[in-house]
This record gives sequence, structure tokens and C-alpha cells, in this order.
Amino acid sequence: MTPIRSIWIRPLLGALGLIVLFGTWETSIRLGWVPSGLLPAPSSLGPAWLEEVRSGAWIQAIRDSLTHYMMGLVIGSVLGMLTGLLCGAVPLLDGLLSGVVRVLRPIPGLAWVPFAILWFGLDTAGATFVIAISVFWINFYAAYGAVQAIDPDLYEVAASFGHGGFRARLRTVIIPASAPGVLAGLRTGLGQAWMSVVAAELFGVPGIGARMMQASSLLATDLVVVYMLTMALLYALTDTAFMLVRKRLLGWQG
Amino acid sequence: MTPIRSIWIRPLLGALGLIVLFGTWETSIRLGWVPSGLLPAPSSLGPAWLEEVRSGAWIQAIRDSLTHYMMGLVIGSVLGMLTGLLCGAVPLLDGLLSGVVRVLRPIPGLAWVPFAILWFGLDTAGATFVIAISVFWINFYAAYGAVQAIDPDLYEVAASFGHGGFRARLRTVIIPASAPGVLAGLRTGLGQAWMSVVAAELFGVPGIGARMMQASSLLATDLVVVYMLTMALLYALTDTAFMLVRKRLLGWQG
Amino acid sequence: MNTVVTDKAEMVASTGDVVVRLENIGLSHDHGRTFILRHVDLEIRRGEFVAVLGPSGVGKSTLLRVIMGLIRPSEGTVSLHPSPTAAHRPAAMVFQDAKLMPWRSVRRNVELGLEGLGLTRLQRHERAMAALDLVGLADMADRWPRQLSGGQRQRVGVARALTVEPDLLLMDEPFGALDAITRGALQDELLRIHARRQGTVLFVTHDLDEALVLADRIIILEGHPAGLRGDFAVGARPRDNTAPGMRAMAERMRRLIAGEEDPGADAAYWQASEI
Amino acid sequence: MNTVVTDKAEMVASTGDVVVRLENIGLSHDHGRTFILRHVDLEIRRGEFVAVLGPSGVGKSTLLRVIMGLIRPSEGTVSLHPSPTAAHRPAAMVFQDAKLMPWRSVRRNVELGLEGLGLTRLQRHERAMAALDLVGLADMADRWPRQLSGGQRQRVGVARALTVEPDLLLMDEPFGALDAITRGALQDELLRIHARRQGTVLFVTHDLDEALVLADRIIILEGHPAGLRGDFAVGARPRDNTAPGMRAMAERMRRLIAGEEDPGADAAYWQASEI
Amino acid sequence: ATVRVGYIPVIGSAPLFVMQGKNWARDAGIDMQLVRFQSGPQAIQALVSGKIDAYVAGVLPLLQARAHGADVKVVASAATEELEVVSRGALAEGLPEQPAGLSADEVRQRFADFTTKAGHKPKIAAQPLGSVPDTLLRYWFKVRNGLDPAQAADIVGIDIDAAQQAFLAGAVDGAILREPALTIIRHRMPGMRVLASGHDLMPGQPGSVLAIVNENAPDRAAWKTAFLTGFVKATHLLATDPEQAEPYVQQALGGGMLPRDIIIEALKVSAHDYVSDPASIVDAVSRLQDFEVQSGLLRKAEPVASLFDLESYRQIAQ
Ligand SMILES: Nc1ncnc2c1ncn2[C@@H]1O[C@H](COP(=O)(O)OP(=O)(O)OP(=O)(O)O)[C@@H](O)[C@H]1O
Ligand SMILES: Nc1ncnc2c1ncn2[C@@H]1O[C@H](COP(=O)(O)OP(=O)(O)OP(=O)(O)O)[C@@H](O)[C@H]1O
Ligand SMILES: O=C([O-])O
Ligand SMILES: [Mg+2]
Ligand SMILES: [Mg+2]
Repeated sequence: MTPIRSIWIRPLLGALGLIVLFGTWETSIRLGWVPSGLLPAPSSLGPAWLEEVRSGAWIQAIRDSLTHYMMGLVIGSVLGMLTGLLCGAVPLLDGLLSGVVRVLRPIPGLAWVPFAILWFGLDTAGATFVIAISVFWINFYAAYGAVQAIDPDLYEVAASFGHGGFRARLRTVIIPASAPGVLAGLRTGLGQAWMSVVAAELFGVPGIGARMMQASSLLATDLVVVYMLTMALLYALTDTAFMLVRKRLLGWQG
Repeated sequence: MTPIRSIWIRPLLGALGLIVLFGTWETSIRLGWVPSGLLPAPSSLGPAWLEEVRSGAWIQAIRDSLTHYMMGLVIGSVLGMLTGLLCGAVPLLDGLLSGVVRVLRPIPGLAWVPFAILWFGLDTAGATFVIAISVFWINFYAAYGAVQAIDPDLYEVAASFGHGGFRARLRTVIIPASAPGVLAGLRTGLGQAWMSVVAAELFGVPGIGARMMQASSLLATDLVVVYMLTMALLYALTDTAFMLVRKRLLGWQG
Repeated sequence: MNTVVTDKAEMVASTGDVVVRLENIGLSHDHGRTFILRHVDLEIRRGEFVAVLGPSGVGKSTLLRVIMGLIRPSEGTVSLHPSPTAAHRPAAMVFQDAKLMPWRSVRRNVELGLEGLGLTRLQRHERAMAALDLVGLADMADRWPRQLSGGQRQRVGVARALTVEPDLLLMDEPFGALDAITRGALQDELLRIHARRQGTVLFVTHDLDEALVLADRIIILEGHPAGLRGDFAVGARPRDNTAPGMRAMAERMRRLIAGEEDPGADAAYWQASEI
Repeated sequence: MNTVVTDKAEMVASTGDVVVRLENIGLSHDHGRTFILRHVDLEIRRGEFVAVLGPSGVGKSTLLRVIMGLIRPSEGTVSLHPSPTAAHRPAAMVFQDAKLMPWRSVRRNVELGLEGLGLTRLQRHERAMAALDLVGLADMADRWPRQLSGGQRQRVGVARALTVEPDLLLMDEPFGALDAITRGALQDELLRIHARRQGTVLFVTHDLDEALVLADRIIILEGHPAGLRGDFAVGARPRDNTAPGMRAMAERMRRLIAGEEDPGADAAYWQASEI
Repeated sequence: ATVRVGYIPVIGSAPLFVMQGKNWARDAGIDMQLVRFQSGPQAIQALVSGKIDAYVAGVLPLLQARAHGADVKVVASAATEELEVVSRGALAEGLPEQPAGLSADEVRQRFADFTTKAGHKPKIAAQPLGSVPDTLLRYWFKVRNGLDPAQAADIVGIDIDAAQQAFLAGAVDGAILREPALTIIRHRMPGMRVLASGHDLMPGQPGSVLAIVNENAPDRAAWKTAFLTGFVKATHLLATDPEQAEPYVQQALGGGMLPRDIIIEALKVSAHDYVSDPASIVDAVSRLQDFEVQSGLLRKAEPVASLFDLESYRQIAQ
């Protein structure tokens, strides 16, 4: 497992990989290996993006989507994390909810769309609901699993030093020991929430997903790709910000 | 962390939780706390389900969905797992793909729907593609993370006993040590794939999702819930089967 | 079967209150099919320094965990009566493999037991640093556990337990990974602290000499399931471990640990009795 | 600064080929800001049984890992020349904290080093069981590592290394968690095996007496950064550790470990030289 | 021959279900595979990449397909004047039960009042941009009523099923819908009111059509005429004898969830709208193409005639 030492090699390799990807893509369209209707050429993305920016649609779509994204993410993550931690740590609660979780958990966030429309309508509230639900379960399971995986020896240590009660155990063992798992769940949720943003917006709530669908119904594949990459960019930004926070919190992992 | 010892208490608690849930639900509809248009009464689900079974639509929808599910799951999981293990274990490959992964990973499975239609049409192949993509990333990250989290001491042990080469390390350390993480990813994928099944089918590919959308277009909320529970049931079956396999593989975790 | 070789001729601290009382303890990991410990009766009085000896895998760590209340015995009762005082813990434990919390720095690991005692942050800090100083690791206070050597981790575990000044101190091979000099220094510290505070110490070791240097009383676990096979009072200090009486006692203990018959005591020094 | 107290008066196996050669080894975890080891030169010859002594945290485990090739030194070169033979490993290591693979049963942990040697499944099984028998754990072959006591885990680590019959055997405090009897038995086994196979052993211990019982040669690490501070040849067997010569040598070693000045040797027994 | 036909779940696609149910396709040696799409624009995505051979859905998305180089020809019309704009709640307030053609002034007043009272524009469900419903709705606002569509209402382009659900659930204030959704809504929501009938939207309003991809490719010859013949025959049956067609339509559209009389009623209401001759919609399509160009949905207007193959129908009609 020799890590590549130099801090330069990795970014360079990464860039090389991207160049190869986009190069092959462009070439295969130029040489007609791939019918141009099936895939836009990378070189057409720039102009399409510029036009979209100029019209103001790009910024507006981002602003709309970010609103649902943030709200759904925060609500779903906080509730999911708390419930997961509690279920992991309190066998009684875990037992009581086990049946309900078994029934509700497998119902995918998207399957709630009919009820989202019914209960919240075709607007931000409906989108937030769908996003929150799918983020909820990811965080629930990450937190639950992390608590269950805690080395039981650590509870022994805590108990031996006066931290045997529930709240003390929560503070000295459960929260710090489950932090890596909980944060991994949060991070997965950051990505998953984008999936749900698209899903929720397919049903007419304005934003990137709606805009993407519009583009695809006009066969504007270049715009579709522009919005796919926009999502990738937004995700990369949130993810990078998240990793900075994570690094501070989990410095001990080294 | 005293586990609840008796093997009976947990199922009983679980059942109790479910009874409370369904009881409150039924009561609040009977007493008119919730407008009946917004939510079907649990007692109406049985008849709706029976009728759906009698017409043959239920079995047909399940059969259709399972086909997409299985194909997407297998393709996405196998590819994701392999790529994740390799990227985790081979720094050069990891470096080369890091850029590509950063760009492609955040694009949610659903955002590929326009291209799925374009490339594969709205049939099994298109649905399989959308499902496989989202399952791919889950497995990729689970495997990758699991490999990265391996205690470096274990490589030292393996190297000290003649297993220093890449393939030997793969066999004696990487695969067994990452197995819990990889299996956790597979399991998440089992659930995530249902989400994508619905997503793909919302676009008209026949199956449970399409049927649900049809029902919801008529505000037949009872049928929508029947199909939500159907998904829960199918998930529970696949998950239980999976956990049996997992238990055999990870007996050492105790 | 419960033959315990005892020697109370020179029992030192037997007049104090009972701090630990085990009655007919049994412990099984498989719902009673096989037992690790069985029929263990033990009383430890305030101020005693008791060493626990026994072959590898016999159940010494298990016994300590039962006393600390970390595992519930399958049979029998445990009662603890440590004396309560402000700003200290009634009981604390040094684990066989240190068991530091990987997310806490060395200093914050030592502070673990000080939290919840109503101390200010500064007081906690000072007490933790004093304990780290004692075990010679003051300059490693800000490291993460993974950056320590095996012996250093073990010493952090000792500091963590000492700093809470417990009335009952349980130590599971605490000096096992230390060189003779570091170990000697820590043994001296431990004895000094014990003399000053008159706390109760239960000390697992695999080293008979260490037991003879430290303990007032030595108990021996042996067998499958393990039971108490010997209970010896060691003479008052200063001691001469090379004195013939001591050597004879050591030899009897060695045989007990090895599972051999007790050769019987030289009547001038001890008597073996059945209880 | 590189004063190494050496005593080659009775150097035993110095005629064999060089199996390990360290030249000017330095090791740093922080890109050269501080060093754990520095300027370490060492030659070990075939058939030597070398004990490594030093205070806790000095760098003994680090030295072994460097020799085993598990960490690359920041400075200097390591060369290994174990003799190749069929169906064995050139080198093997016993880790300080056992480091068993949690997903393998005890037996399959021992088999780890046997895989890839071209043995049949049955041969592997038999050799692993023989090694487990040697360390007294044959009846635990089917357990998971988590079901063992600390000392039992350590013994599995010893069995794992012995079963591959390495030409160079590196042992990091292998008997640290064992009671005297188990330890004595394993020491005897180890000496027997060494006498029979004439392999090379590098044995880290914190126990001077253990080193004097086992080793032909004792080296001492000390300082920050750590360097070789002593290199002693121990007399031929049978030995009497209580003989005045031995006691004097032991006392010199104790002082070196403690970082005190070497008191100088009684000229009749040894000489100190600068290299 | 295997023919993959993309369709949308509206009554305009009913001829396909009759052809399949009556085995007319099979009898003509055609293995017909129906692929359901949730709107015309979705179907053209499969069309341009050659995933379907024939298309039964709104005619306008084909303009987009053509602009992206797809070779596709309309060979028959299926239904005309099928779309209506319906409203509910505040937007429907005070309207008579029977649809009465609203004047442009009345429409403008109604939308303005709603916006003032509710504090936001009414939300109207349609299908995605480029679809017939979306374009007609905008055309109605702009050309018929002199309203800027973006100012007057909040138009959401969603799937056909979703639009129906959104209207029933009250998530939108209005919708532009086709049968059988209109009949379903009439039955389930007595409070629903028609803002514009098919005729109000645009006389002779074009709707679902049958189009063939790469019509002149050699393999099409094997089934083109037979398919068209069956399709026209089925259209005729639907227009004349809805009861007979009901089971097939029920199977395909209702999925068994709709009562028989709803389907029959929907078919009856649509009966006079079934017009097969493609020539009858050319002018209207041309007008809508100009409107799409004006609104920026299409880059330029190409001769509409080249989208149509009028000859094939003429031959079988004789
Ligand atoms: N990852 C690390 N980062 C920084 N320092 C480290 C790291 N790992 C070990 N050290 C330091 O290196 C020194 C040597 O460690 P090593 O484990 O070799 O000691 P040792 O002689 O084996 O001690 P012991 O007898 O206690 O096992 C110690 O002071 C330790 O704190
Ligand atoms: N989870 C478990 N399941 C079954 N047996 C166990 C389990 N944990 C420990 N044991 C067994 O219990 C016995 C006692 O273990 P314990 O750790 O108390 O021994 P010990 O006397 O502390 O030994 P050592 O000196 O080697 O640390 C051992 O034989 C061990 O194999
Ligand atoms: O039929 C259309 O949805 O265009
Ligand atoms: Mg132990
Ligand atoms: Mg060490």
C-alpha cells in the first residue's frame, strides 16, 4: 500500500485520466464512430453553457435546486442521524421500531412522489419531502450501523471510568466512536440528495432537474450534459466543503 | 449495550410498534383527523390488493420489476465492486481514475434517464442501465472505502509471511478485510436498486413503478400504498436472503 | 474439589472492611455449557494489595472484568463496597491491552475518568499531566494513541487509572510490556501511592517475582473451569525475596500455577487448610 | 556520539555468513524533523541468537520492522541474506501484539505463512497443528481470535512464525504476556528449535534475565534518536546467571539501558571499545 | 416483421390497442411491440436513436426530431381537437357547468383576478416543452387571448399521468388534458370547469398522429401499408363502435383500474375527433410550427409538407 508520495503525482494522473476520457469522446464523435444525435461533442458544451448562463436560466435553476437540496438535506440528515443513533444505542427503542423500520425503510424515496404531490403539492415543500425521506434512511442506517459496530471494549473502558450511564456513554463513546460512520453516511447523503433533487423536479418543481428534462424533451443533449456537469460541480463543492470539516473532526484517524 | 437476551422480546416489540403505527393510522382516518383523500385507510389495503392480484396485474408488475432489478443489480454491483477494490488497492489506477470519478460519480442515476432513453430506449435495457449506474457507485465507494480503511498492520503481517505481492495481498488481506464493507455496500445497493427501479419505471417502463404511477394518476392511493408495501416486501425478501449469506461469510465477526 | 491452599499466618490487612466480596462466582460464555470460572469465593479488605497469578488463559482478566461489573457472572454474586470520597472514582481499571480511545489525545485519554467529577478544565488538565509525568510520558501528551509504542500505550492506561485515585484499583498485567527499569520505577511509584492512600489494589501479573515485590497477598487461579487454588499472605516489608521462606513459598505457588499438587508447607511458616 | 559498548571476548557464532546487515540506518516519521533511530550499524551472522534490549519506546519494534522490510528506512541500507530452502520462509516475525487476522480461525492464522509454499492442504494442516501443539493451544484451533485471552493470542502469533521454519526469525516481545511456566516451556522449545535448525533469531525483550537465558549476543538500543549503545557476547551454555561475571555484565547492561555511563568492564571478562 | 411502436397513454393511441386486441397486426404478419412513453417528447428521444420504428403521439415533437436530423414521416392522423384546458378551485369559480366558450377578455380577467386574489399566478399542468399540450396551451394564451404565457400562468411540464394526478390532487389550478383523463375528471370532480374546449384552443387542433421512422428504408416496405391499413381500420372502429373497442382500451389504458363506462364515455366523446386523413392537419401544424419558431422552441420553420407522407393514406383510402 505504498501511497504515492508526491503531492503532485495524483492530481496530474487525475488530469491525465480526464484528458483521455474527453479526448476519446471528442474523437469518436468527430470520426463519426458515435452518431452525433446520441451524444453531444465535448466541444459543444462550452457554447451551450454560455448561452444558458447569459439567459439567466442557469443561475436560476441552481438557485432553485439548492433551496430544495439544502432544506431536504438538513431535515433528512438531522432526523436520520438522531433516530439512527438512538436506535443503535437503546435496545428497547430499537426493538419497538424494528418492525416499522422494516416496513418503511425499503420504500424508496421516489415511491413517495405520489404522496408528495398529494400532501405538499408541486412546489418546494413536495421536493423537500422527497429529498428528506431518502436522505433520512441513509443517515439512519449509517448512524445505526456505526453504533452497532462500536468495539464493546470501549464501553467497558468508559464504564470503568465512571461513564456507565446512558448520557455519559453517548458522550464519551457512542458519538466519537460512531463519528466516522455517521460522517460517511452524511457524505453519502450529500450525493444521494442530488438524485432526489432530480427526481422531485421531474415532477415540475423548478430547478436543475426540471431544466434538464426540458432540454431533453427538445433533444438538446448538450444542455442535458451541461446540467449533469453542473450537478457534478455543485456536488464537488459541497463534498469538498464537507471533507474539510470532516478532516478537522477526524484528525485522530491520521 | 446490554442486548435484549430473549429471542422473543425483539420480534414482540417489533410487532407492537407496527400495531401502534397501523392502529393510529386507521383511527385517525376513521375519526376524520386526516382527510380520507390524502391517505387510504389500512383496512382498505387488503381488498385493493386482492383485486389487483385477481386481475393478474400484481404478479405481472412484480415479474417485470424483478427482471430490471436483478439485471441492473448484478451488473452494477459486480462492476462497482471490482472497480472499487482495484482503485482502493492500486494507487496508480486510483490516481488515473480520480478525476473521472470526481466528474462522473456525482451525476445521479436519474440524471442519466435522458441518455438511457436515447441509448437503450424505454425498455428493460434502459431501466437496467439506470439501475446499474446508481448501484455501481454505491458498490464502488463501499469497496474503495473498505480497502482504504484496512489496518495497515495487516499488510505488514501478510508481507512478513510471504504474501507481499499484489495478488497474494489481495487474497490474504484485501478481500477478507474489506468483506464487511463490501457486503455493506452490496446491501445498500439492494435497497438503492429499488429506488432506481421506480425511477426507471416512472418513465413508463412496465413494472411496479409504472403501475404505481398509473394508480396515482387516478388518486388510487390504496393501490399506491399496496405497491409501496409490495416493494417493502420484495426488499425484505432479498435482504433476508442476503443476510443469510452474509452471516455465513462473516461468521468471524461474532 | 474446592481445595484452596491458604496461608493466613501473617495476614496483614485482614482487619479492614471488606471492599470486594465474591460469592460462588461462575462464568460461562456459552450459556452454561462450559465454564471459565466456577465456585470462586473471595473477600478483599480495604488497604490490601492483592496479586492474582495463574497460567495464561486461565481467567484472570475475566475475573477482573467480573469484579469491575463489566460482565455479569453466570452464577453467584459480586458485592463492592469502595469508600466514597470527593473528586475521585470508587474503582478504576488498567486493561491488559491498554484500550485507549483512538479519537482522544494521550492527555484527553488520561482525563477520561476525571470528567464528571466536578473538576474545572484546568484541574483536570493538571491532574492528567501529573499522572503522565508519573509514567514518564508528559512530553507525549498531545500525541494520538496510534503514535505510541506498545509500552507507552500501556503506561497511558496506567496513568488514566491512577489519576482518578480510585479506592479500588484493578490492574491487568499493567507492566507487562515494560523494560525492567521503567517497570521498577513504576512499581515503586505504585507502592508509594498505595502506602499513602491506603487504597485497595488487585493486580494481575504473570510474574511471580513482581507479585512478591508488590503484594501483601497473592491468590492463584488454576484449572478448567478456573477456581481459587491458593491464597497466600506475604511477609511484612522490607522483604527479602531470596530468603529461604520466601523461596519456599514461591516454589509452592509455582507448583500451584503449574497445576501440580501442593507440596505442603513448612509448618514453621504456613499451613494449608481446606475451606 | 556513536559509542557502542562491545564485548567480543566470547563471541560465539561470528564465523557464520552475514544474514542481516544494517548500514547507517536512520528512521523518521516526520520527514526528517525528528528521528526515532539514527546511525544504526549492525551485522548479524547465521546461527546467532541475538536479544535486543532497550527502554520502553526507544525503537525496538521499529528496528525489527525495518529489518523485516515493513518500513523503509529514511537513511541507510538494509541487506538480508537468509538461506533459501524448500517449504519454508526465509524470514518471519512475531509481532508485539500478535496481530492475528480476525477473519481466520486460530488454525488458519497459523497456516498463513504456509500458503504459497506448495504444500498440500493436509500438510499445511498438520504443520499448523504441530505448531499449535507446541504452544499448548491445539484444542483452540477452531476458535476465532476474539475468543482468546491475551496470552493465548500471543502464543498463536509465535506458532504462526515457528511453523514456517524461517531462516531469520524476528520476535517482538513474544512471551511478554505469559506466566512464568508457560514462558519457560516456550523458551525451552525455542532454544531446542534453534539448536536443531541453526537459524538466526532476533529477539526483542524487556526482560534482561530472559535475554541472558536465551541469547548468544545482546544488543542494547538507547537514546533519542536511538542508536546501538551496547553489543555483548554471552558465555557458552550451560550458563549460571547468578555467577558474578554474569551479574556484572547484567549490571552494565542495566546501566546502559537506563542511559547511564558504562561503568567499564572487569578486565578479566570483557573489554569496551569504540567503533 | 417486428415493429416497435412508441405510444403515449391517451385515447389517441387507442387504434393501436384495437389492432393488437383484434390480432389485426399479427394477422398481417406484424409482430407489434408497444412501448409506452409518458409524453411525446420522451418518445422522440427513442425515435432519433432508432429505438422505435413507429410513433403514435402528438405531432409537434416530430418537428424537434426532424430538426435533429431524424427521418420521420406522418402517415395518418389519429385524433384531432383532443386537448382541453380545465380548471378547478378559484380558477374555476363562477363558471357554468356546461362549457361556454370564454371570450379573450373573460379569460384575461379570470387569470388576472386569480393572481391578485391568490398572490401568485395560477399553476397549469401540461407536458414538457415541445409537446402538443404545452405548445397549444401557450398558443391559446398568446394567440387566442393575447396573454404572455409566462406572465399569465406558471406552466409545469410533467408526465401525462402526473399531470392528471396533480390536477386531481389540487397541486395545480388548471391543466391541459386529453381523454380519458377528461372523462375521469368530469366524474370524480364535479367542481372542475372547462376553460377552453378543443375547438376553442384551435379549430381542427392537431393531436396524435401515426408516424413512421425511416419510412423509405427497404425493410419498411414489408409492413408499412399493412400497418397503416390496420391503423385506419381501427380508427374507424373506434369512431363507430366504441363498445366493441372498450376491452382493448381498458386493458392498455386503464390497467383494469377504470370502470367500463368511463372508457366507453371517453371513447364516445372522442368519436367525432377521430380523423385519419393526414392532409386535414397540415395547415394547423404549419401554424403551430410558426408559433414554435416565434417562441424560440424551433430554430427555423421548415416546409411542413416534408413532414407528411399524404400519398400512402390516399392509396389505402381509395
Ligand atoms: N506513527 C508514529 N508517529 C510518530 N511517532 C511514532 C509513530 N509510531 C511510533 N512512534 C514513536 O517511535 C518510538 C519507537 O517506537 P517503538 O514501537 O519502536 O518502541 P519500542 O522500543 O518497541 O517500545 P516498547 O518497548 O514500548 O514496545 C516511540 O517513541 C513512539 O512514540
Ligand atoms: N468470547 C469468548 N468466548 C469463548 N471463550 C472466551 C471468550 N473470551 C475469552 N475466552 C476464554 O476464556 C478464558 C479466560 O480468558 P482470560 O482473558 O480471562 O484469560 P487470562 O487469564 O487473562 O489469560 P492471559 O494471561 O493470557 O491474559 C480463555 O481460555 C479464553 O480462551
Ligand atoms: O403528445 C404529446 O405529449 O406531445
Ligand atoms: Mg488476560
Ligand atoms: Mg515495541
